[in-house]
Amino acid sequence: MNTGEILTLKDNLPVLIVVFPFLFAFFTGIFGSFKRFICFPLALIGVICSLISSLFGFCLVYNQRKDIVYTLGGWTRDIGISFYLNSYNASLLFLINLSILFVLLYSRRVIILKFPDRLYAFYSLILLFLTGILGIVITGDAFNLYVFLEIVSLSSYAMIALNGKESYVAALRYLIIGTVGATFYLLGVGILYLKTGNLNMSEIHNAIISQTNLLSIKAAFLFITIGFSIKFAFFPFHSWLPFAYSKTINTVSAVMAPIVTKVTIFALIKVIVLVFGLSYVFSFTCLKFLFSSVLAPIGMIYFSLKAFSQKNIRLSFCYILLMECSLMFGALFLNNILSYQITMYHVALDIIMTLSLFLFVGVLETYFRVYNFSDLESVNIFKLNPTFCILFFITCLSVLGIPPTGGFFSKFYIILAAFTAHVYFFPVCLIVSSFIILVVFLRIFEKLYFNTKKAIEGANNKVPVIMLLIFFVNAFLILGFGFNFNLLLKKIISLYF
Amino acid sequence: MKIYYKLVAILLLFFLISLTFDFPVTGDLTSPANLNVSPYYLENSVKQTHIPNVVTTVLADYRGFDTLFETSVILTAGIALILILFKSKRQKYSFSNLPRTTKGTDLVCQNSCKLAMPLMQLFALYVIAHGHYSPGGGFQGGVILAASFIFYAISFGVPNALNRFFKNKRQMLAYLGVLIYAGVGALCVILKKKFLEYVALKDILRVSDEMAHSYGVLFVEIGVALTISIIMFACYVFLATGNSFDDENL
Amino acid sequence: MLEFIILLILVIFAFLSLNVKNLFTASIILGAYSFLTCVLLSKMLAVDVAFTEACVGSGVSTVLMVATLCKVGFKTKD
Amino acid sequence: MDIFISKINYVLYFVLFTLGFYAMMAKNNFFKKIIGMSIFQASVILFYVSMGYKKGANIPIVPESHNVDVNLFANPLPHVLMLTAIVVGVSTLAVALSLLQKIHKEYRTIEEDEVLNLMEEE
Repeated sequence: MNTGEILTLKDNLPVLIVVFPFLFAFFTGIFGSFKRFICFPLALIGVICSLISSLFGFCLVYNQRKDIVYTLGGWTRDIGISFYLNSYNASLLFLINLSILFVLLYSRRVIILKFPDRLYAFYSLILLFLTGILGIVITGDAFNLYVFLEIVSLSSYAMIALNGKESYVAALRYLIIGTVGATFYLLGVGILYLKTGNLNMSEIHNAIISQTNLLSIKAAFLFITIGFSIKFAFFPFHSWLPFAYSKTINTVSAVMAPIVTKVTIFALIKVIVLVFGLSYVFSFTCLKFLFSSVLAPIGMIYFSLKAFSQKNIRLSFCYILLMECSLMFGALFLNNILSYQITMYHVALDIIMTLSLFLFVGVLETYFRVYNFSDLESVNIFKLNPTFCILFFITCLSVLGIPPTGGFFSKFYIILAAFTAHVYFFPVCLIVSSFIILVVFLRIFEKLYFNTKKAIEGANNKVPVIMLLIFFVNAFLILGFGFNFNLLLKKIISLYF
Repeated sequence: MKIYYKLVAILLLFFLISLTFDFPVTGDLTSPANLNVSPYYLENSVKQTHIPNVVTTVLADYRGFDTLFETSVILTAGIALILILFKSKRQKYSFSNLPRTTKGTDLVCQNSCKLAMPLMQLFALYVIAHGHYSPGGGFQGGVILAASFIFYAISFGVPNALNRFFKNKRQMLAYLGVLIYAGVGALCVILKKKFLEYVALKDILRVSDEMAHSYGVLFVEIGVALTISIIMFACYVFLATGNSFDDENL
Repeated sequence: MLEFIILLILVIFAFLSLNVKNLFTASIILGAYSFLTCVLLSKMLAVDVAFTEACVGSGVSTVLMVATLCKVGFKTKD
Repeated sequence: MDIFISKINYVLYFVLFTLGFYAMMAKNNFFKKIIGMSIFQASVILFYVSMGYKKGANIPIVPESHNVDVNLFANPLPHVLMLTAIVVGVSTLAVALSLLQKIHKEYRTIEEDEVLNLMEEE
């Protein structure tokens, strides 16, 4: 049966990362309904505990140089459910916790004003959402990934439907399309279980090696890829994302935009690497042609043109997010090891970039009442808080891919990987869409920095210090990603293969 | 527009049918699904946990983490309903001054409810308790318990039902159910074992290893039944009345 | 042989439930669809799943659907 | 041809799967989409449970005996997975129905094209 040895808290680390926000979701739910002011501190403690344990997990794995396989309930890997923690997983967990912490800090005043009576429900929903996201990143079991996927999508349907009339329609459309995606993934796992008999990802891999040329294994891979591409809004199935993220309150879009799409792409990478194995996926040349040299380039051009033609700032940032998704998905199917490593690097970097983009929109909407590009002229933001605008400038550099920031390295190496894979339409579209995004940012910079209006020394024209701190940490991380790119690539990501 | 969907649906159907040639025939004993992991469950479940019903063992013990998060999916649905169908305090009518029993509105329904409800609740408790020996367990028992509350709400009106069942402590109990489940798991971590490893309860309950597993599964089933019954009843109340009764929050 | 007949009736119920014009009839046919699923599941030795499908599938979800239909109305265009 | 006959139940599960998928995508009424969603999920439940069936076996309740003949009891694992899928289906249904009620309260209709036209007017 299971070993009887005594486990210290250090050995139980992977499960603590997931259980801390889970338990604090109940504490906010129970105590929050009596005392309103206690909701925010409890939620904050839950996220900080998870942050610390994920940092501690990263140091543990990084020093020991080997991955942790944590089996729940003390059963062996193929009988029970197991968690799989390696250095890249832990860094992704740390970044997700950090971004949820920043959004909680940003949204404290906004949420209390907007939901005075149902504050406890909102915070316990955000913590359940965080638990689902952490579970998707860390779990090593195929069906357990589906359960976590359902928790994430159910809480995101509820969070989207908070902003009045149009958000209900957006949430219902997202629910219908999200259920289709999740059930396709369920069908793929069912076919894999039918052919192999076990549910653990690496156990399925050992069973699949002998029968890879079967049509049903290819079909399972196709269903899982289609299911995930529906969930993270790849080009043909993207209609719900801009509709959903622009209709909600800016806190919810700041919570979901940086995390849901990136984690779904990471789940696809994990399934490809752990379940099917890279050599098997590389044999699919037709997918390489379909995804990375037809759908992804068209998607990038289409999304950047849509981003350019929007009046609302948040809607154009949604389209920039969609362009990043099609960039990552296209780079994923270039079928060489370098493109996988760069996509994983870009997934981690993109969490911070999208977070600071949507926090910038949130700050504009709450503190300056600026919703469209044309409103930017009415308020002179740069005069009163120059540091805030400079920190945002660094994020824009990274989105465009200007050298010092991390964005440059990921785009440069993706183009390199595309050339080695003899795909030429994809890098050309990448460069063209980057220039179109440059024009979008120039419109913002022109109104943000070279504004001649007189600044009114009002109380609400100053961005609070906490936001400056958040943007400072974001900029620091983006530059950090840029400067020690080789360290990240060699030490953290390469451990995965 | 519909033509594209018809085309995609037919294409998907043909692709799926072409898949069935690889699948083993339903019911043959040598299919991979019946040879790999499930024999371990069938052989060792009774030896390790003293629970004849293997489905309950796999549900709450071998893959217990799945069920923990599946119960929190139900809890998320409950919280989602609170957030979506929200009405501010002044839009709600307070139901404390409503007449206690709506006399004579639907005689048949009320009398049959008076007869059926105690039996339904007794059966629900039986199903929860006997999850180890007969098919049933936390989910089915919880839903039957919620069905008896809904039956009462249909026949006697929602305000009476709200007044009668856990007046404003409902949302606390819903969280409490899943907290029992996660608490048992966390207790095993505190007792220096892995998460949800029920062997750790051995020295608290002072029972043998196998019985510790059996009691752990029983606690977990009670937690699941509590949450599911409260949330299913709350779903009905929310959807039927649109959250227009001044009750605490669930 | 019995399974095959029940499956055919299941497909007919699904097709009927989607194309009938009155939403109330559609949700009742969906309740019958869940009940037949429960019968099929119990024939395939999945007694726990059949129990849950009977309680949750044809029981609670039909009640929830009819509860919303009372507020939303029974008419539908397509 | 007899291979096809022996696997007819998979074919019918996939017919239900496609029927639900088509209804969710193409039906104009939101309630019909929700009905299509529950048909869609019920077909996946049937597909999973058909994997665990053993001919001539019994329900997976094992008596207290030392050596247990595996072929006498059905495979319990798909049953556990499908308990989760059923409960997930119901919770998605409850959230979808609550959204449907709110849409009806705001726009007085649950037809998708009418709702989208009303949204464009604002």
